[in-house]
Amino acid sequence: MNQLINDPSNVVADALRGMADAHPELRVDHENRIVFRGDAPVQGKVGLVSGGGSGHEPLHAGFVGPGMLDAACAGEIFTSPVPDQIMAATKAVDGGAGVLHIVKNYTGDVMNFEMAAEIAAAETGVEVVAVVTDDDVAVQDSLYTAGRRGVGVTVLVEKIAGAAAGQHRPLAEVADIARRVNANGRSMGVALSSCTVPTAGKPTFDLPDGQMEVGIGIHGEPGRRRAPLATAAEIAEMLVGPILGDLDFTGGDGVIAFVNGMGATPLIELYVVYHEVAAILAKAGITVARSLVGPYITSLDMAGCSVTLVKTDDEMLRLWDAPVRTPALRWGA
Amino acid sequence: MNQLINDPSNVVADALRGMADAHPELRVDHENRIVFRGDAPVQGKVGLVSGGGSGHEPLHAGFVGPGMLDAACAGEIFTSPVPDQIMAATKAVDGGAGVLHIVKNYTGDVMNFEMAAEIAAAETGVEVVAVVTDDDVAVQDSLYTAGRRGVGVTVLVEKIAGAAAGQHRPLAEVADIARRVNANGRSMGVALSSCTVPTAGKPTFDLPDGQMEVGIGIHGEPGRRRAPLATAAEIAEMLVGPILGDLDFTGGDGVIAFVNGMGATPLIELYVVYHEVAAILAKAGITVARSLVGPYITSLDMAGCSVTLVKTDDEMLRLWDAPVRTPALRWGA
Amino acid sequence: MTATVDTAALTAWVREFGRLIAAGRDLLTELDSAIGDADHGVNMDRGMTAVLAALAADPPTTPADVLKRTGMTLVSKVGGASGPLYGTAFLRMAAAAGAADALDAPGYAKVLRAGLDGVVARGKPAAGDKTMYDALAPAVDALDEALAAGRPLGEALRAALRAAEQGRDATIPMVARKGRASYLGERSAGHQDPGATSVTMLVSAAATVLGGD
Amino acid sequence: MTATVDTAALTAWVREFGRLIAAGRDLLTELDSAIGDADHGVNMDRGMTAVLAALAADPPTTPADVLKRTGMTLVSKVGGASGPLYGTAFLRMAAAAGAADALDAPGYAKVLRAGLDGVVARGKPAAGDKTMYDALAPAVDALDEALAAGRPLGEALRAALRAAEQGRDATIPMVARKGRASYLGERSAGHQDPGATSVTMLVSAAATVLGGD
Ligand SMILES: Nc1ncnc2c1ncn2[C@@H]1O[C@H](COP(=O)(O)OP(=O)(O)O)[C@@H](O)[C@H]1O
Ligand SMILES: Nc1ncnc2c1ncn2[C@@H]1O[C@H](COP(=O)(O)OP(=O)(O)O)[C@@H](O)[C@H]1O
Ligand SMILES: [Mg+2]
Ligand SMILES: [Mg+2]
Ligand SMILES: [Mg+2]
Ligand SMILES: [Mg+2]
Repeated sequence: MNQLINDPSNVVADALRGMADAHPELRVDHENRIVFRGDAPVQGKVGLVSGGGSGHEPLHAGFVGPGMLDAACAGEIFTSPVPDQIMAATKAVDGGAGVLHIVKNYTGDVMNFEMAAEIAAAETGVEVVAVVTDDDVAVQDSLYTAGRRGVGVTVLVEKIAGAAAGQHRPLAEVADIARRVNANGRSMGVALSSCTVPTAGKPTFDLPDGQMEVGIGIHGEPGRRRAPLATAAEIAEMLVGPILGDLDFTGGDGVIAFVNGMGATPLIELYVVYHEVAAILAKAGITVARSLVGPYITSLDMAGCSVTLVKTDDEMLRLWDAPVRTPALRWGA
Repeated sequence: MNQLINDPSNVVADALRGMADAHPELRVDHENRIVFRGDAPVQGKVGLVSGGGSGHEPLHAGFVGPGMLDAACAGEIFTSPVPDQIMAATKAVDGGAGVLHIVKNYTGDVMNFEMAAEIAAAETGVEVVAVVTDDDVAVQDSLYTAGRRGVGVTVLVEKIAGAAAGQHRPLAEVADIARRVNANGRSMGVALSSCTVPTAGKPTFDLPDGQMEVGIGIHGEPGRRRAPLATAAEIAEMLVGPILGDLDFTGGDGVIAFVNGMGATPLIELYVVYHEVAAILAKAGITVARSLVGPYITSLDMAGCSVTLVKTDDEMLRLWDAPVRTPALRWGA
Repeated sequence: MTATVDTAALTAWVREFGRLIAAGRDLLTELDSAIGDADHGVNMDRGMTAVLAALAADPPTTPADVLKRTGMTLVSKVGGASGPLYGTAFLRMAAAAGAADALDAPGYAKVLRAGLDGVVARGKPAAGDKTMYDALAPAVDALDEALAAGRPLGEALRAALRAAEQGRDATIPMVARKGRASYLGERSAGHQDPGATSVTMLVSAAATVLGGD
Repeated sequence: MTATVDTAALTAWVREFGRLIAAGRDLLTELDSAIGDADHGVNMDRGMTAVLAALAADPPTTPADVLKRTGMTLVSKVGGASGPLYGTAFLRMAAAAGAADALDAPGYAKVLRAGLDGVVARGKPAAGDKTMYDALAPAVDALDEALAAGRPLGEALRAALRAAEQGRDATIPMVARKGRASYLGERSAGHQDPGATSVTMLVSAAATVLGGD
């Protein structure tokens, strides 16, 4: 697959340079590969740190700014960042109110954030609470496994927890809200093509025309099963069905419905899918309170989409609507 | 190529349904395939109508809303809308101050908007002025040809003219500003893959791995020449070089630098390109006043990017910074 | 003996054109893939399907009626470059047909030339620009010439068809100066123009349907 | 006669591991493509290249120093699952090596077991989860057993390698319960675990470098 890059092993560093060039309101620590909001640390505010492997852009660096993250640590492509980065970010965003780590549930991410928190606690005394997102219903949850992956809900957790932190709420409360969003969120995704990790140089898996992978994550991994390519309406059923089967989304203050592109799927197709999702929700008696359509948590140049639903309450909606000013999500500011 | 659609011939209608579902603040006329801002017509404001073939999303419907367009007419994929649609949109957004048509320079678009304006003038007396964008330096300009294509600058024309209209300036002035942005804008693009028109069902052209098309437009057409795939730095040179050779971008109040994705190129690659563009501009002594990075004017599922530069003045920058609230471009509101 | 082209004959012509477009849809789109945006067949077929449906639903009563409704439908259904071009052509033909109940051979030739003038007014093509003009203009000229030489309409239309085909084929080596193909510059050479191909079908339909002397 | 594993020998072990990782980089990434995210070879190679550079730039002076710096470098360069797992393993090995100038065979075996314990503490793998544990645990057990039976270190390490290889191969039919491969459910069966493959290289490096009785 043709890619717009220089050296395959420099993609992350090069992209961070581009982010620094394009967004002077951010501060980029190129050595540690951390993107900070320019005015971090904000005194008295809980600092929000997230991060993970690169290749999911705009997640996470595109969500740094007032109303959302204070710092994002960029790992290599699909490889979680290392404890040094996370520690450096944690120290730099601590404004005296503690730091929340938002971690997607992958073995690597969880362990690296864990080691960073251990060292941070020992070395600096910064209070750190970690919230792990695990919303992917394609993966069976069990005590004996790695559990569910953290996918689309991560974007909504970062937005909503970011708004709570922006109101200078205490760390425990911000963490609670983050956990509440995650607990009320479910996702599922489908791939219509593989992606190509630049250093690997060829697609992670072969997917012939007319086939798709159902139940994928965001690391180019094959899904739970391969199936013949279906229509947008059928795919919407395949994604929304298991989500609704896993949690009761009726009642409450409606849902945030999020149709996410995996990186190579154009917006016109995402809107086709959104319509089918909206139709299924309407039939199921589920009210859509807010929506989000676009590529926000991607898997390099994979074609496909994921659907995330979060069951909301009034407070979550107010925090969702609060002003945010980041490269990839911006309103009210 | 696998696509997330239902029936290939219903893609445009289905996507418009999705837009209506996701954006209740817009009003969609499904019969005429027009997306309106919900409160159109705005009395005393010049109405802005654009439109064109579909497949370039978010252009144009994603730019409908306060501070930008009043209506967007969606044609079939890569086929300009028809006069009926354009007339209907024109009548519906006229708030007594006349209507500006923003037309990309393609034979089909120009002729259909022209016919609509002829009929509108004869039938309704709405004052219509058309501004045609033609910023693509890959195409040699000449009196004897169709002239240059309208590409990336269209997004910036719609934003800046939209802000001027939002200040209730008269039609002639809004049209002047739109023309000034176009006259000061230049673009060039590259494709790393073809795209697939759903009704055609297969890629418009074959592009083997390791090859690219330089000087493409936004309709999946091959470029001016085929070349071996190059690095992001080399590609940035190939795109920015002809742009700088066509217009002097030094001085003034700096440029708006816009790196646009063609639809299937992920954001991480666009930032890699943006860094190279920024480096070339810095070396050439050109100040970047504002930047925009993302897929804003696309060509279905084509991989690749385009670069647009607009030489600005103080007024253009103030209009650029003015609040805008559309599905795809939003700030300050 | 002068052939008479009445409402039924013109309707049959338009229907045959629609049939040829439907049959040639993939070919036209294929040609448009090489030097355009892969939609000419789809565009024309969408338009002509709507035209045939409109004419079937409410049969036209005069030659001008056939032509006007064909033009209006094409304008409002096709879009792109071909919508206004074919639409304007048929609308101009309708105007040229006036109130007549039927056209004689010179009358039909005048109608066709009015269509060509419509294309010129709308698209400003010149000879050699690699557009539908390069097939339609020689066809209209050949028709006039053959009729002026006293040939019957059928024979004259077959001459027009040969001229259209030659004009269509002559677009292959041309470097486009109008339409999307012009963006390709030198790379447009070596490909047959889609619009020249579809307009040859229009002439071919006339030769088939109106050519039975 | 008890073999002595000193600073130089441990350094040689780590260097040989780095060589095997570099040579196996594409294989490891290939294995990770099938059931993971196509980066295990790239991750380990980035880490071990940094380790070898660090050890070369400033040669370590004690066994613990070799192991600690290897662990720290892996933690700060690898990321992903393998960074903390290998990093913790080496850091625990360093702690087990203590202040000794050299390790005898049982001492080396104790160090290796401490590494295994580190993997368990960090990743909580159980036997049959289809992870590096399934190759490393049998290797450490085999080493202990052979030494307890009075075999010399070289022979014992060769037994450990055979156990690691068997453990690695045994991951093929397993359905993963830990790491990314677990997301595939039943589809993870039929593929060899990348981490079990790289950890077998670690044991192989020991058999090669420390095995000359
Ligand atoms: N200015 C023009 N004058 C005459 N014919 C033109 C002109 N521009 C384009 N054409 C014709 O239109 C055809 C393309 O039609 P179509 O593909 O339906 O529209 P679009 O180019 O908008 O996709 C071309 O092959 C050419 O024959
Ligand atoms: N919980 C765990 N315990 C032990 N080993 C694990 C665990 N999770 C993953 N692994 C090992 O890590 C390997 C994958 O490493 P790597 O590809 O570098 O990291 P990532 O999965 O983050 O991309 C797996 O093949 C497996 O052997
Ligand atoms: Mg990884
Ligand atoms: Mg077209
Ligand atoms: Mg076309
Ligand atoms: Mg991996």
